[in-house]
Amino acid sequence: MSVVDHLPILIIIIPLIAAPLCVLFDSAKVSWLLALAACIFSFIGSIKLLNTITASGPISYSLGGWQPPWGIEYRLDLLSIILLLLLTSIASLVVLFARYSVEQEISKNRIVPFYATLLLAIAGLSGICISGDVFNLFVFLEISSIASYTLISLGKDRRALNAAFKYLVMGTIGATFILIGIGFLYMQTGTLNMQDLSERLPSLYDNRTIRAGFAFLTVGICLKLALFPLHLWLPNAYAYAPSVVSAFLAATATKVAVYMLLRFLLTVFDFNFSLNTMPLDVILIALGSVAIVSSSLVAIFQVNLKRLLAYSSIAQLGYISLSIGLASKLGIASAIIHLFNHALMKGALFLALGAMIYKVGGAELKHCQGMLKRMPLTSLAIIIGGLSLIGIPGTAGFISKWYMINASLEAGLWPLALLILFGSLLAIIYVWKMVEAITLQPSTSTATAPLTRDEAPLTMLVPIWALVIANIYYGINTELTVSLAQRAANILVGGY
Amino acid sequence: MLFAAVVAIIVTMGLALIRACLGPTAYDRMLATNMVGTKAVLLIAVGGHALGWSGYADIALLYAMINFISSIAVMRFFEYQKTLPSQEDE
Amino acid sequence: MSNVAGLFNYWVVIFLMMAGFFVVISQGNLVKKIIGLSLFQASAFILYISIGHVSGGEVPIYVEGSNLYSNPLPHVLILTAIVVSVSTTAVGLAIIIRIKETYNTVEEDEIQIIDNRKDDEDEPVEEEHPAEQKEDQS
Amino acid sequence: MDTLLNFLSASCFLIGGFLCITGGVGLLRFPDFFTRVHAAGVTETLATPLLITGIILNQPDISLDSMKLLMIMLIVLATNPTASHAMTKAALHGGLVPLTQSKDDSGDSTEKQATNKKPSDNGGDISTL
Amino acid sequence: MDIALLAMLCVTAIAAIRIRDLFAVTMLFGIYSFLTATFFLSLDAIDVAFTEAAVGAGITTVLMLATLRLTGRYERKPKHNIFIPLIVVSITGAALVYGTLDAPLLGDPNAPAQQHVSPRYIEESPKEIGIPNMVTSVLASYRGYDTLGETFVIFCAGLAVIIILGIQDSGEVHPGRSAIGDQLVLRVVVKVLLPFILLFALYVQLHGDYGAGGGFQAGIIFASGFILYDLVFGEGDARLIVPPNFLKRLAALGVLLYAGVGLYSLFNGKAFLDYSALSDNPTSAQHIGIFLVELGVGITVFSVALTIFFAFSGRAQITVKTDRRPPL
Repeated sequence: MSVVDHLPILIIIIPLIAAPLCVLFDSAKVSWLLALAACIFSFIGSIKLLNTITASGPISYSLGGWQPPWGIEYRLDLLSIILLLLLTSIASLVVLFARYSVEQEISKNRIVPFYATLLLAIAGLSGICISGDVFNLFVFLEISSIASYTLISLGKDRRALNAAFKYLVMGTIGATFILIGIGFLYMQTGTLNMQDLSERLPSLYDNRTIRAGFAFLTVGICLKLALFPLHLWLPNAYAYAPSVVSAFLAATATKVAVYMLLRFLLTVFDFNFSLNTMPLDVILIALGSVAIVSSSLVAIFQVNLKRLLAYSSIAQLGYISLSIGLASKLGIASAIIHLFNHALMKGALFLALGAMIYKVGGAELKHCQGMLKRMPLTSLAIIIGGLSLIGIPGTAGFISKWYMINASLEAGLWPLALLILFGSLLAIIYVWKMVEAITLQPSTSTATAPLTRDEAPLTMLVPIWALVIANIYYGINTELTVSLAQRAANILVGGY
Repeated sequence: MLFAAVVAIIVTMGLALIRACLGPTAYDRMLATNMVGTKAVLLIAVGGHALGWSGYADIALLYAMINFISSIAVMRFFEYQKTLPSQEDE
Repeated sequence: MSNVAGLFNYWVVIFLMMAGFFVVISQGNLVKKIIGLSLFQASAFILYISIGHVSGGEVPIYVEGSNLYSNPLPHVLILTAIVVSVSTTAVGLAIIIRIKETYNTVEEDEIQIIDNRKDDEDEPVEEEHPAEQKEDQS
Repeated sequence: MDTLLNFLSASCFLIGGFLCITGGVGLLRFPDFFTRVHAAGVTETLATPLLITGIILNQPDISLDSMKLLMIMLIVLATNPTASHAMTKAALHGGLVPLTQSKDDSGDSTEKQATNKKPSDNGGDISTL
Repeated sequence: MDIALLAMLCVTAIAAIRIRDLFAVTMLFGIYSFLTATFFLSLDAIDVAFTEAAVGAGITTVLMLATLRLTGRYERKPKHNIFIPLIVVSITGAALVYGTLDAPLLGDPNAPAQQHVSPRYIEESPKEIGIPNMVTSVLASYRGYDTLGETFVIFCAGLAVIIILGIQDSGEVHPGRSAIGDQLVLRVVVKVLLPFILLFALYVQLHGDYGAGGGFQAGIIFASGFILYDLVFGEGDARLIVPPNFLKRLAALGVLLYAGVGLYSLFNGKAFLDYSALSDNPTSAQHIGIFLVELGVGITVFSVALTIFFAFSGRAQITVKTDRRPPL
């Protein structure tokens, strides 16, 4: 076996091992370099794996040399690798960005553990995407969750602590629900391997234990996903966390939860059972619609830009769950496309806000005044990211909205298409608030902003603009995302 | 006879548990908690012997130690609570 | 009848789980919430162990001549889950200590009030958790 | 020999179990903390060795388990009185008054103590807030 | 016996809901853990019972008490309406009961859970792995990767507590402020007892292949020995013996040892954590692998548990001081 054969485990284990190494070396600079190196390694590994998978189908890797279902299996299919690419690319950019931002926002003796924890969060999230064993998924879910609670609690504002605690309680309830669900599945099948489960479950779909297990898994994942009534932990968590952390978590954590939902609904259970037999499709559509409207409305009244974006995230998750609820191949494909694109835009926007906080000292509307003159590149990034969030043609956001509307029309549900348009309308309002503050409002308060140009350092601008350009690129060249997503959806709906 | 001993221990545990729930002072609860712990040790020793579990002695040994440690911890942290305000009053 | 006897155990465990869950979502004190969370998880563990129990089976340690053992797999899973649970508890308690230091209270309502007050000063139009506010009014 | 051992272990179990129950009843029924310590501590210290000796005698031969049981006995014998002692001292320190020293000899003095104690604790709690 | 235990568990849980004195609730939680552990024992889960007793009644209770010392003992009466939680809980409980209606009965040897995967563990592991304790075999070999994840969870918790609370580097000696520190009897007993506890921890670490125990439990017991010392002899003393900074590195080393075993087999052309790379003889390779892995777990757990305890107790001192400052 060559190194390439071991790539599935290496892309997880390298960031994991880098974390204790950071602690051993105990130097901020070395930690940063280690983290960056580990993330870039994983990114390159993911690209390589993507090539293998598109060429020769899913990869299976047996850990410890034990054949599944006795041992733990790593299984990579198209959906996993899309998520992994997204995760590792954003992680690399975020770590690159982190250097100065962290120095400013986090006290000196906490920087090393900060990088170690960030690495653990990255590895935990990637481990979820790649695992083919439900219990192993739970373990990695907990690694990433504990790391995220910690990272959020590092925020300067004391509300970060409260937010982290709320997240911890909700997250742990969610995890315990998932644990109970896994227990129910195990009770009736005797296995924990996903593929094995998907073979054994169809004959048990009438079993009440399996149905209860399904319900618990779904509710538990929806808690992590921040689906509408269970979203209360999210806004404060994203708003008060350090900017690096908000950017990373907003772009990845909920996406991984969506991945888990898709994985359980479509791989472990199957399409027909999850979305036709069980009434989940209606629930997802209803909750998604409520989430879009209510969160967008709340977002309009936010003054803190990070909170605004956090509420917008809940709305976007509403879009995603709505498209899953459409229960069609196109719907699931559009959910995957939006998942990808939304990560790009939210990553760009949160990072740009991070640069703003670094230079101006806050992310509220009043801080925006005179931004265009002061930090033109960052401001431009925020504007383009905002446009993408609305779904203007030429940006990535347009593509996903387009496919979503198509999917809802295909399902014959034209009110949903109107709802998506209405959501975009609301998005225009809240994005306009940001854009107006940045471009039009002159710097009235004399104290905050001197009118000289004061742009963020290069290591911040590069990640921001990389994501912004990705936003535009995937808005024009749709081939990669759309074809991958459609293939992934085909595989998911058609079975493993 | 073994059976009688097991029943006696369980009954005692129940009585101690009631005391732990009723209180009234924190010290009563500490005492009752300690007693429940000790009785759990005995229950495992006697019950394990009666039912032929393997390796019960290890567990009972661990319980005995942990019980002691948690009793000490309870007292230790309770003490702080009590003495602080009174010192401030002085 | 045998049905009830065989499922009784599960039901008691469910009751225990729900007792813990109730503590988590109904109590305002953060420490008590964490205690409830631990109770909830500990009870979920009993559910798992019950799944793996085989009546008349031995402890899963190989002994010459015996061939009926309880299922070792749930035990392994729960060992892992216990560790995860204690880690979460430790992190939660650590955050509580910091909350106590910065807010000087560990009651959820009071923290909410302090937060809202600060929001009112900074941000006049704040919709902090509409659902919870409704709950407070009722 | 065997019957003798059996008889011995059975009597150990019986006496030990009886002592256990008396301890439990005492813990529940005695009027105040110090008398309860008495009930719990004294009976426990005798019941534990009896029960464990019973087990050791009941075993077919002396094995590693017997040694472990002996260890348990020693540890319980060492820790239990220590814990009771420490608890009593802590209670005395903490302002709990033994029943014999309080003038009020009626049974409900404990309740009074409890109610007397609570406000002060509460007060201390609030003042730190 | 099971029914009695379950009844006591229920009583404890109800009492824990009703009592407002958090100190009492914590003690009840300790009792609850003991009872759960005993119940695990009666369900044949000896390893789990071991861990639950050490973790639930030991470490968790100590941490909760350390927190309570800072946050105050009584909880306010909640103003919330309890109906909404009650409804949520009832729905969840009903869903769970619904789920159990089709469940196999307790102890049924033909239940699906007993059929598919685990027979192999039961029948083959004594031959394949060569150690009698099947739980250890599954934990460290078949599902060794889960255990690696678990070790990282612990490591992460250690980091989290360091980040959130911070630990004092220098051992600030603070001789017994509490009455406990002055009690001679206690000191003597603890001094005598301590070597036995540490010895027992080592026994548990090494004996995990044959009986209950293993790295995790041993680490906890070893740490609780130090915690006991720290509790009785005042804070700071134990910290002089094992400085927190050293502990941090030790935790990292433990994790690296575990992952290193995996990487070693990887570089020898086997799958990650495939112990057969360690020796030519398959069973002795498993032995070596499991020993190293358990050692890694033990080291990490010991250092993290102690770090967390130090962080909590160290925090206590700081706040005690700052709290006392204003009146002066």
